This record gives sequence, structure tokens and C-alpha cells, in this order.
Amino acid sequence: MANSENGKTMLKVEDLNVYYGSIHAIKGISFEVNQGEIVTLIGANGAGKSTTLNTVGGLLKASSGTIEFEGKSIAGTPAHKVVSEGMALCPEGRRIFQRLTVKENLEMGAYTRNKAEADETIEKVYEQFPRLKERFRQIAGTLSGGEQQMLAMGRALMSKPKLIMLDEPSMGLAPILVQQIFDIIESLNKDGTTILLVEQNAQMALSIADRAYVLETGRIVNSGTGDSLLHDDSVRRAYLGG
Amino acid sequence: MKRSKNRFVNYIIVLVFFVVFQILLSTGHLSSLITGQLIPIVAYMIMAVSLNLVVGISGELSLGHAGFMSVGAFTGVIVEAALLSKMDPSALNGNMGMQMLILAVAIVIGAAVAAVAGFLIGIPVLRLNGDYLAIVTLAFGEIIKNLLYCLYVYIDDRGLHFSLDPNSLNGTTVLNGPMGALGIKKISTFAAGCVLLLIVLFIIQNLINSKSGRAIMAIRDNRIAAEASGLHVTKYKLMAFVTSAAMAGAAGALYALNYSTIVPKKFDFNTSILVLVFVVLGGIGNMTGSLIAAALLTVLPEMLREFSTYRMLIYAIVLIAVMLLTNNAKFKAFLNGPFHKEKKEGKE
Amino acid sequence: GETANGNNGAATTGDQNQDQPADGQTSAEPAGDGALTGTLNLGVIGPMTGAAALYGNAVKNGAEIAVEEINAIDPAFQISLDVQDDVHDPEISVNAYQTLKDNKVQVIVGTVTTSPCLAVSAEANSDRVFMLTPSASSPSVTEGKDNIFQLCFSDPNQGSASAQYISDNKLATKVAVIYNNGDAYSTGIYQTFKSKASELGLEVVSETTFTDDTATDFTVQLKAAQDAGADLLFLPIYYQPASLILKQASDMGFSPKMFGVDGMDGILTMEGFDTKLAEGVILLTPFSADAEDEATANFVKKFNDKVGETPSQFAADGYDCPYAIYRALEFYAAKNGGLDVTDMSYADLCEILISVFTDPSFSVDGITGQGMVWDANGEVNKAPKAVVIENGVYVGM
Amino acid sequence: MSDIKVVEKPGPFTEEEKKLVNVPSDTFVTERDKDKPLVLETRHLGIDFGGLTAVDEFNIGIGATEITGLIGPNGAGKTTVFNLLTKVYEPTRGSILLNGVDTHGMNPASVNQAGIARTFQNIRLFDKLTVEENVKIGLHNRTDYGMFTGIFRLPKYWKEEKKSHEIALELLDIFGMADQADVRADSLPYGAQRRLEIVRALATDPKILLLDEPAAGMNPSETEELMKNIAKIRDTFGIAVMLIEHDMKLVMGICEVIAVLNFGKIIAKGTPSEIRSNPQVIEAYLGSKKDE
Amino acid sequence: MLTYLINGISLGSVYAIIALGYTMVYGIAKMLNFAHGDIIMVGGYASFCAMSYLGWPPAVAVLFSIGVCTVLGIVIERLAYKPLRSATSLAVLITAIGVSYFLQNVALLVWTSNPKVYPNIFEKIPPITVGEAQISGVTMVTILANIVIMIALTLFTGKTRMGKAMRAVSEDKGAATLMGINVNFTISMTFAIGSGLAAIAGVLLCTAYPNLVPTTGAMPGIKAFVAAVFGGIGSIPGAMIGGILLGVIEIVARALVPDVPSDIFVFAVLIIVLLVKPSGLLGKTVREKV
Ligand SMILES: Nc1ncnc2c1ncn2[C@@H]1O[C@H](COP(=O)(O)OP(=O)(O)OP(=O)(O)O)[C@@H](O)[C@H]1O
Ligand SMILES: Nc1ncnc2c1ncn2[C@@H]1O[C@H](COP(=O)(O)OP(=O)(O)OP(=O)(O)O)[C@@H](O)[C@H]1O
Ligand SMILES: [Mg+2]
Ligand SMILES: [Mg+2]
Repeated sequence: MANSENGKTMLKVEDLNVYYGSIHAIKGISFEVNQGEIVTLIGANGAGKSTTLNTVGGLLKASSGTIEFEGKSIAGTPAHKVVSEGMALCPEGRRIFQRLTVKENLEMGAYTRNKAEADETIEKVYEQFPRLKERFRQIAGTLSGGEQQMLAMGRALMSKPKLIMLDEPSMGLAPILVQQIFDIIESLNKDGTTILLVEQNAQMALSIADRAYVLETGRIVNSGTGDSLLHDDSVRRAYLGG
Repeated sequence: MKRSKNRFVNYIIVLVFFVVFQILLSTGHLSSLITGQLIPIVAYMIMAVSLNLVVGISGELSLGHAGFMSVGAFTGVIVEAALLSKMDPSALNGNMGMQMLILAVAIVIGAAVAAVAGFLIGIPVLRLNGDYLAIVTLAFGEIIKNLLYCLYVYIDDRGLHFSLDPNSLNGTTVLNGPMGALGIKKISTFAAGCVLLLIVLFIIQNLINSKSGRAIMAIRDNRIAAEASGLHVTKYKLMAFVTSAAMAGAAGALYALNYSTIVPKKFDFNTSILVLVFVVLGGIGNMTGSLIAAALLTVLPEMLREFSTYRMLIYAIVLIAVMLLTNNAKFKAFLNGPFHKEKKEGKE
Repeated sequence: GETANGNNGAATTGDQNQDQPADGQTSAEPAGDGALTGTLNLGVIGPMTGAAALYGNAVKNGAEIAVEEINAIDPAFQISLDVQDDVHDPEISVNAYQTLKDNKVQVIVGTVTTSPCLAVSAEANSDRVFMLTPSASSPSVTEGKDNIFQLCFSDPNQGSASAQYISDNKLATKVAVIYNNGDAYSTGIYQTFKSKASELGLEVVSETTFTDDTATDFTVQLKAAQDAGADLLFLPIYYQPASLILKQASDMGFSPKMFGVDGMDGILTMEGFDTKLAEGVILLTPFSADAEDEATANFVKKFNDKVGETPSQFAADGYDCPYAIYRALEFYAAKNGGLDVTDMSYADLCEILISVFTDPSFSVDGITGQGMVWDANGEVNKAPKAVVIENGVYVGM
Repeated sequence: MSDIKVVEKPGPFTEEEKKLVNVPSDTFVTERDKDKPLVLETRHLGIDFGGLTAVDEFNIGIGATEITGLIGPNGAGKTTVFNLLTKVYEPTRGSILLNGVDTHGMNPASVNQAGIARTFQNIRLFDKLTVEENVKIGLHNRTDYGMFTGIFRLPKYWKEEKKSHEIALELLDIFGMADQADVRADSLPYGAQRRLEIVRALATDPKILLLDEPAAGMNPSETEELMKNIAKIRDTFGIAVMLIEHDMKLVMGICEVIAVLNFGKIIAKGTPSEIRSNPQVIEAYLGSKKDE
Repeated sequence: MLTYLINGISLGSVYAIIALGYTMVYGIAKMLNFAHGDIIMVGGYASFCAMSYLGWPPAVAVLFSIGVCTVLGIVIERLAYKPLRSATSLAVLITAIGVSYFLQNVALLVWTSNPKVYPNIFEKIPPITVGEAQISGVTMVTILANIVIMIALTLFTGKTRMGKAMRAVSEDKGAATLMGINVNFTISMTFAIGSGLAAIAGVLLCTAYPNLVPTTGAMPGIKAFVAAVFGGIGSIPGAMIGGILLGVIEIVARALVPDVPSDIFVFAVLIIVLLVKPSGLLGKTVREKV
């Protein structure tokens, strides 16, 4: 969390509105993520965290509002182009390619890059998640829940993004791995990757985040540095379990 | 709650449909075309709601529904011929009661035989899923059609005879291979069709709203969870499939006894597809939609007759356009316009 | 100048003489002079789209040419044609029929194909609409229906005539048959051929079948015929599959005599067809586009101009039907001191036409037969012509 | 959790058997269940997927009203154990005894009818049915009328439907969901979906309830609520609960006995405090830097 | 018997080549493209017109026909299927049926119902005689084309970048997007290739059974669909094997039981095979992980 001071704005979202049919899920939120930061969105179930990430990542269409990535509006840009510009999303529910093998899944993650670079990154991912290396030929759909979660994260890393958005990366992971995941996030950040993190585990998320936003029923109700929110009473009561 | 309200909507639709057209019919305000189409429309409505039980409620794609209709149709014809051979043909003229009795017997037996066919094909086939099930039902429909091509049935003084040899025909021919059934006595009536449709709706809708129907839908939504909740999957899939087959059989008998001749070829893949189009267009799982789509799409090609050679072309374009429109989010929102607001207000 | 004008005027007045009194021109008087006047609404039903569109369109085009000619003969009598598509489906065919009734059609030419015709003829029979089918050849079409008539040979007629012809001319000793057992027409001819053949002592050594769904590969059927030592192959089928059979037989080096029926006519006119394959094929057909009589030549030319194709037997049947009806009405008018068909009910016309068609003294000369007469059953009586294909053209036998 | 007393109950194995296979310990049951028969026992249970042995020598005995935790690293085979118990997978070896009856030859449906109900790691609801209908599917085998009665709406239909409506609402009320009875299941928030799955499983009137990561995706306060409810379920219905969970607060908070799985084998069994301080478990699962 | 086998293979190789296109589109776009048979028909007409009316040499005509069908496939996909990306698969199925009717009726208006006899473009290839039977030139070309296309498709989907993208798209379009894959382009390409293959199939079908009418593609299309399922839909070698087996069963059944329509046996064997192997001969059964 060191290099946030001189970071210029990497992602800027303004007055974003998203509907599911007639359900108004995101009600005009604005936030930004600066280069080199870890920013986290916290909020109860159904607050709209995943919706926000999916909209930024291009899986959902915003009904209004602007999304700028590195100064360029990406609201109308097709999602796959945004990926090649350096943004990656590790979506909720993993969405790995069930019938492909572990290795093929990882290779898909590096679709926008050339093979040599990809081969290099894959070794790094294998280092971070040795289980994936052990199982590189297994059909991904038969992996255990936690293994799939590792694969999803590994796949997102394969594109070597400038900005990575992680939707509950620790979900379903054993405590020992949760710790590891947060370590990985921090080390990624040290290597210069900007991170937008959504976590149920608010405690840990806030403790590594530079800044955080609190989302409640589609609106941002609070924001500040990770530390300040960690000690904010209302936040403690609502999201940290007392 | 919503579902049970819909149920009465459907009965009312059928009743209104019946009353309006019966009045128009008896006052001579209907064109010959519409008059002639009333019974086929009712038969297709039954086909559509029964297929919807399989496709919409049970969630299986069936491409051979016309096969069951065919079984019911030809069974119905044979039953009629067998019954008529036992009586003086003139006794039937003007004897509405007798006609209705024969029709009822033909429909019931047609439905029963179709149900048996559904059971036999259902037991093995329902173990498959998705497109594999679809292809097997398609295969079943084609097998029925081809079997009927070489089935010859006749009645002589020793009774009813079935044969595969065209040269064995003797006495009164009932089924003549590819020529199908000839000289059927037309005993179907619009009123009888509507009664049958109401019965079918009654059975299907009450089934859906009973514990069995819930089980069928649960299996559709998540087979593994349904098993884990103690449901025997095959039993309920079979229940939907056989019920649906029986109703298609009933529709077939009603349909067949409205024409003086029917041919096996009528009940081919294209007819199965046609009924599927009714179901999808009317909305999968939506019985009201099935009724309306069946009626409209049966009449549509006839309404396009003035375009002569462009008729089927326009039909194809209409079909594509309707599919695109009904699946277009904006268009849907537009259709739901007024309700839209209500919902929003209700929520906030 | 005066006379010509006068005639034209007469015709016009004749047409509308319900509204205005005739202005002194006797030729326009409806009754008394045996003239046929008025406008006849004539319906046609057949497959104009779908897999059998070929046959329906041939009939339609033929009928249209005939109607143009008839309308040019005498402005006092006009036919207005109403063509409806039935996609070769009995249900839709009945719909087409009902549409024609709604359109106030008075007489129907149709339907083109057999299965739909069975369904429609039953309706027409109970409604009392006169129907003349150009090509639906099953005897069931006319059986027990006094107002349904055929212009084509009936299946038994063709089936037994074929057997008879083969036997009489000693064309073969061992006969093989390939027929479409998913098709009423083909199966119908096969059945009567078979019984006549056994009656005549013709040996049928191989009987094989196909359906519309499997009408691509005939090698098995041909092999069976070849293995059975057949020296004649009887093909009671339409020309489209027949063309494939001829090709595959030739590829196999199997060359028995080929014998077809009226459905075979048209084979020579298929675009791109190698007529050498059909060399020596014999068929019983009432029509030959190569016939040299004036009527045929005239029709073939007009058809060619209109559609750009040589007409098949279906087209010829379609052409003869309106003429047969026209002649029948003329016949009646002449006998009964004139007839104005405008707004006549179809039931009245039906009785008139039945009486004429069953009148032994009524006969029609058409391009599909000279002196066609009908029996009370509705079946036509005309001489089947056997032709053999030589050098790509029909040659009478 | 200090009030829980765990006693050793003679396990399913004879002394000889224990020597043959490496059984870490005998079955533990709470004092409460000491005199009641075990609800579930497994012997030498195991399954292979191709070359991979996902579960091996899984031997456990569960007391009649016990809350058992099944924990272990990702891919250890926990979910697979549930799948074996509920016959989603047929075991490669070993046997499962439910109330002393071998479940061999049963299918998922009959195992459920025999008394095992479960939830899934990836939520599996009947999406297009309402909340109440989802619960009624759970009540299916307790609703006593057939297809014919259903179609013709005979008096029994009304009686039974009324009964299951009432039970469904009662059950939903445990989680305070009765007011959402008419909502479609797929429009519920994630947490509520997890709860509904539990209610549905409960509705099948099980003797043992298997919960696969019930707290996944829930925030701390929701998790706390869930803990209370699990205890409440056990108390009200007097059934056994076995749960898989990675949230240590929940596991340590409500489980009376915990089994730890690693590479398909049980590496430790014991009370929460025993497990918490077991060096093998810390090494393989908890991690040394744990923040509790 | 050998004769029947060879004849069966001749017929089957035609089914196989159609099935390859079917399975390709199904495997990637996860839709039953019932209009595939009609694209074959258009391919037949396009090459026929090029040869007969424009006098182009067969090779050029075939290329022309591939071009026409490829463009047609892309256009159909864009106009009719793309708007339904998020709709149920049944909606797409019905639309495909609509497209099928549309193509047939356009063909009816353009080329009329009068059958065109397709020229034998492989006349120069002498048939091989095996025992009593002959393997015709077109059969040899068809079998060769099958093998080449099968290998090419397998390599293409397995090895190339585009092929990889196709596999990702077939699994999960949303996730594929997140990988940077242009989903719309990928699906367009799938249809382009599938339709190009349809053109080749059209040429071979019409050469083998030279009878071209607007409904020419319909029945072979359904048979090929059956063949693709038979072999395990989505599996490329499966489509080829399924097609050939289907042809052999059809011919042998006809030879052994001449009185009964051979389709009865074809479909009966299909049902039996699927009961024994629920995902077709070479289809993979993927057990759902719970
Ligand atoms: N596909 C959908 N259709 C309709 N409504 C949806 C859909 N997905 C989400 N919603 C609704 O949108 C709102 C926001 O959901 P979202 O998934 O973004 O929340 P979240 O903050 O990520 O919650 P969680 O912690 O459960 O992941 C919720 O009210 C949810 O019910
Ligand atoms: N059908 C299968 N085919 C092959 N391997 C499988 C299959 N099912 C599970 N496995 C493997 O078996 C092991 C155990 O999986 P399981 O799902 O039981 O793990 P788990 O303990 O529940 O892990 P998690 O906590 O991550 O959910 C894993 O390594 C998984 O990859
Ligand atoms: Mg979320
Ligand atoms: Mg698990």
C-alpha cells in the first residue's frame, strides 16, 4: 500500500446506474481507484458489490453513468477490448471453463498475450498455487470448490493485468489459504498491480486496503482509508461482527 | 397464487372461445375457412398444452410429439371403424348421442394407446438428457410414421385384422399403408373438442399445482437437488411424459375423426416442430400462451393466402421476427410498461 | 368498323346484362340461342410450395394458359381463376378448399396430389361442389362420390394397363418393381399392377421400396432387381426419384428395360438431365410434349414462353381441366338453350356438370387424350399412350 | 463450548480391525448421546477417481444429536464424503450404516427417505419455484396423496396441502423467512438462498443433516445468526448435524466433535479445543499465522 | 454384402460431411442449427448456377459456392441468431427453423420447384472396382474430403488461437469475454466455417445424388443431425463415424428387410446406441460435480 500517493486515477466510475430488468441494483454510485492502490468494496449480501464489478468488467450493461479506465471511457467498449487494455476480473462464482483442463483454463487467461510470456506467467501461478500444478491435467469441473477458486484467481493473473478486480477471492478457501490469498494480493500490489477487491471477510480486506467504500442497497454510504473504516463503529457493527 | 389464478384465465379463454365461435357458427357468420379450422385449432391447442407439460414443466425437449398424436389418431380411426362395423351405419345419422359416445370411446382408447407408447419409449429414453433426449424422441416419431407406412388394417366378417402385406387387404379397408385411413366417418365436433380441451387443461393444470407437478418442476430446475430431497426422478419424468403422450393421443383422435382421410405423413417431424413452435412462441411453461399461439399460428398461414407464392416466405419472416421481438429486452420492457412502474413503486 | 364495335359492345353488355337491358343485340341474350355466358369462378388446389411444389405449379401454369385461351375465345364467357396452395398436406388442402368456398368459387380443379385430394373430395362431395382432379389418381378419390371426376388415369387403370401392356407386348418375363411405399400414388399403382401381373402370369421377381425420406440411394433396390435377373424394371413413381434410379442403374451397369407411368413424364425436361440415361425408357402417358398435333405444339410453345420449361404431363392435365369444364358447360348451354354462369350456385353447377360428364355423348378432345369420356364413377376413359424415349424424345409405340 | 463433554464410545471396529487399518481413534460422541445408538457409521469408506484416491479409510460414527464438523484443506475430500453418504457417488469400497442399516444399493432419493438430508457447496435450489414450493418439495414424501387425488382435488388433497403449507411456514419461520414464502427462489439474496437450502433439507425430516459450507459468502453477522439457528435446529428436532466449513469461528463455535480430513484420510478427530491445538491440523489447515 | 457395405459407405460419407458442419456449429455455438441443411441447398444451387449459367469451371464454382455460403452463414448469424444470445436455446432453435423455412421459400421463388440435375463434376475420376462393387469417383472424393476436413477441424479447434477461443466461447460466453475473447466475432467465424463446410457438403451431396430442389437439404440435414448425435454431438471424429455408420445401417437394413422402410432400423439403432452410450459413440460423458 505504499505507492498510492503519486498514483494517478486508473479507474473512475461516476453516477453509475444498473438495472436487472425492473430491479434497480446500483443507484448512482461514484468511486475511483488510483494507480497502485488496493481499494475494497464492502457491504452486506445483495448490496451490489458484484454488480458493480461485473458492470465495470463489461459483463453487465450500465443504464447510465460513466466508467473511465486510464482516462478513456470504456462504457461503450466491448468487454474483450478492455481486457486487452489491461483490466482483469475474477468473477463471483468462479466461472471457470468446466470442461477444459486446469492448464487450458490458465492458458485461456493469457489469451491476449503471446505464448512465451504466457509460459512464464503460468510457472509463476503454479508457484503461487502448487495444487494447480499437481492437477494441471484434471478437468476443471471436477476440482473441489476451493481448488476451483484458486484456478479462477490464477486464470485472472495470467493476463498480467494492470488492474485486477477480485470478487470474493477467499470464498470457500481453507484458513491457511485465505491467509495466502491475501499475501498474494499484497505481493501483486507491490509488483505494481492495482487492485479492486470485494470481500465478505471485511476485516482482512480493510486491513490490506488503502481505501474502501461501503455499499448498502446499491448506494455508497461510507468511504475512507482502510484503517479508518476498520475502526469506524458503524462499520464494525455491521460488517465485522461486533 | 399467481399460478392458480392463471388457471381460471385459461378455462375462461376456452369458454369464451367456444361460446363466441359457437354463436358465430350457428348464426352462419363464420367463413368456411374458419369453420373448417375450428377442430384442428382445438386439436393443436391440446397438442401445445400437452407438449408444454414436457417442454415447459418437465424441461425436456421433445421433437416427436406428433408421433403420439399419430398413435392416437390412427387408434381412434380403428376404434371408430370397429365400432361402426358392429352397427347399422344409418343408425348413426342424426343420432348425436351415439356419435358422441363413439367419439368419446375413440378418444379415450386413442389416449390410452398413446400413453402406452409414451410409457414404452419413456422408460429407456428419460435416462438421457438434453439434446440426446430430443433426438430420440425425433427418432421415435419417425419410426411411428414409417411403421404406419407399412401397416394395413381391414375389417371382414371375422373381425379386425392387422397386416404388413398390402396385398392381404380384404373386406373393409381401415388403414391402407401410406394412403392412411380412408372413408373415416367425421364425428368430431367443435363442442366435443372444447370439452376435451377443458378436460386436458383441468388435468394438466391440476397436476402442475399438485405435489406431483411440483416434483416435476423441481426435477427440471435441479435434478441432483431433487434426488437429494427424496424424489424419484424417473417416476415423475415419466408421469409428465406419459400424461403428455396421452393427451397428444386424445388430440390425435379428435383431429383424425374430423377428416375423412388422414395419412401417416401428416404426423412427421415437421408437425412435431410446428407444435414446438406454438409452445416456444407462447412462452415456455405458459399454458395461456400455448393456447393463443396454437390458434394464431394455425390461422396465420391461411390468412396469408392472398400473398400466394410469397405466403410461406412471409410466414417464415413473421416467425423469425416474432422470436426476435419476444426475446428482445427492450420490447419486453415496452410490453410490460404499465406493470413495470407498479413493481418499482411497490418495492421502494 | 361498325360491326366490330357492335360485337365488342355486345360482349360487354352480355357480361353485365343483369344491370342493363340488352340494347337490341340478340347475341347477348342469355337464353334461347344456346350460348354460354357469364363469369365462372374456377378454383385450383395443389402444392405450390414445399416438396411437391413441382406438381402443383405445373398444374397451375397449365391451367392458367388454358384459361387465357378460353377467355380469348368469347368475351361473353370468362373464367376467373383462383389458385390455392396446399403444400401437399390434407389438412391445409381442406383449408384451401374452404378458402375457395369463401371466395365464392363455383367449380374446382384439384387437387393435384392424391392424399390431399382424398380429404378434399370428401368435403366437396358433401358440400356438392363439382371437382375435377387433374392428377390425383387413386380410385378412392372418386369412389362413391358422384361429383368428383378425374382427368388422369386412375391408379388401377395405370397399374393394370401397364401389366397388360408389358404382357401383351412380351416386353419381359421377369419384372422388378421399385415403388415409394410412403406415397399413396405409387403404392396404389403398385398394388393393382401386382394383382394384374399375377393374373396375367407375369413374374414379379423383386419388389423393393423407398420413402421420400430415403429417396437418394437406390443401389440396394437396383441390386436386388439385378440379382433376381429382372429384365424389366417397373417404376410407378414420379420422375424426380426416377432420374436418380436411372443414373444409379447406369453407374452399376444394370440396364433392364425401364417402364414408367404418367408420373415419369417430365423426366426429359429436368434442367441438366442427361437424356441419354432415359434412352429406351417406356412409359404410359397420356401426354407427350413432342407430339406433333397442333394443340400440343401450341401448348408447349405457350408454356415455354410463360415458364421457360417444357411442360410435363401434370401441366398438360392442368391445361385440359379448364377446357373439359368449359366444354361441358358449352355442351349444356347448347342443349338447354344457353347458360349464364355468373353467380350460379356451386350446387346448381355441380348438378349440371355431373349430368354432362356422365352423358355418354359428351367427350372432350384434349392434349392428354382424344375423345375423353367419363363413367358414372368419375373415372376418365382415354387411351393410354405408350411411348418410348429415343434420342431424347418420345416416340409413340 | 467448555460445557460439552465428549466421551469415547466403542467404535465400529474390533481390536483386530483397528490394527489392520490405521484408525486414528474411536468414535467420539457427546455425553448426551452416549446411550443412544449412532445415527451414522462408516466403515473403510473410500472412492477413487481414475488414479486419484479422493477418500480413503473414512471411518466415523456420529451420535444421535451431535453436531460434527468436517474440516480440512481444499480438495481434501470433504464434499466427496458428503457425496458418498448421499449416494451421489457410489463408494469404491467400504460401507455406510444409517441407524445400523447398510445403505448399499440405495440411490440418492432412497437415502434421503432413509434419513440423510444435505445442502450443497454450490447452491442448488429449484430456481423457478417459490420459496414455499422449495420447502414443499422437501415435504414431498411426507405429503400423503397421489397423482389421481391431486388432479381431481379430492378432500385429501386439500387436507394434505393445507398441512404441508403450515409445516412449510413453520420451518421457514426458524430462519425468519416466512414472509418471503411467495418469492421466487432465484431472486433471493445469496445468504437467504443458503438458508432456504437448509430449510428444504430439514423438511425431508432427516435424522442427520449434512451442511456443505453453509456460511460461505455470508458476512460475520449473518454467520453468527446461522450458528444460532443450527444449534436451534438440533435442539428442536433432536437430529444430528454434520457440517463442512472453512469459517473457524463457526466450526469452533458450534461443533462438538471435529474430524479433520487431509488427502482423503482422517488425520485427527476430537473436540474443538483438541483440534485447535493439534500441530498436524495447524500445519495442514489452519496455518500458523491464524488470527483468532 | 461387400457391395452393400461400400454403398453404405458412399451414402454415409455424404451424411458424414454434412454432420461435420453440424457438429462444428453445435459444438461451439451450442445450438441446433436446423437451417444447416438449407445452407447446403443454397451451396448446391450456387455452384450449379456458376457452372450451368456462367459456365465457370467446377473448381471455381465450388469456391464461389463456399464464398456464398460463408457470407450467408455470417449474415444469418448476425441478423437472426445474434440478437438471441441471451435467450433460451429453444428460442434460437425455433428461429433456426424459421430461417430454414425462409431459405427454402426464397429458393422456391428464385430457382422454382423444377428439379435441376447436378452435373457430375468428378466424371474424370475413374471408379475403383472392388469385387462386385464399384466405388465411384464422387465417393472417393467425399471420403477424402471427410478425412481432410476432420483432421483440419480437429487441429483448428485444438491448436489455433481462434480454435481455443471457440472452445472457451462454447463453455461460457461471459467468462470468455473476460479472457479478452471477442465472442461475437468468434461465433461469426464458427458460422462462417460451418457454412463453408455446408457448401462443400452441398456440392458433394448434389454430385452424388444429382437432384437439386429447394427441399434438397432438408432430409439430409436431419439425417446428418442424427449422425452427429449418433457419433456424440460436438465430437468431430464422432460426426464422421456416425455419418458413415448411419449410411451403412440404412443400406444394409434395406438390403436385409426390403419391405420395411429402412429409417425404422436407422432410428431404432440410434435409440439403442444412445441407451447404451447416452452421449453417443465418441461423446464424452461429463459427470456433473456436486
Ligand atoms: N441476475 C439477477 N437478476 C435479478 N436481480 C439480481 C441479479 N443479480 C443480482 N440481483 C440483485 O441485485 C442486487 C445486488 O446484487 P449483487 O450480487 O451485486 O450483490 P453483492 O453485494 O455482490 O452480494 P453478495 O455478497 O451476496 O455477493 C441484489 O438485490 C440482488 O438480488
Ligand atoms: N468427479 C471427480 N473426478 C475427479 N476428481 C474429483 C472428482 N470429484 C472430486 N475430485 C477430486 O477429489 C478431491 C476432493 O474433492 P472435494 O470436492 O471432496 O474437496 P473438498 O474437501 O470438498 O474441498 P473444498 O474445501 O475445496 O470444497 C479434489 O482434489 C478433487 O479435485
Ligand atoms: Mg457478490
Ligand atoms: Mg467442498
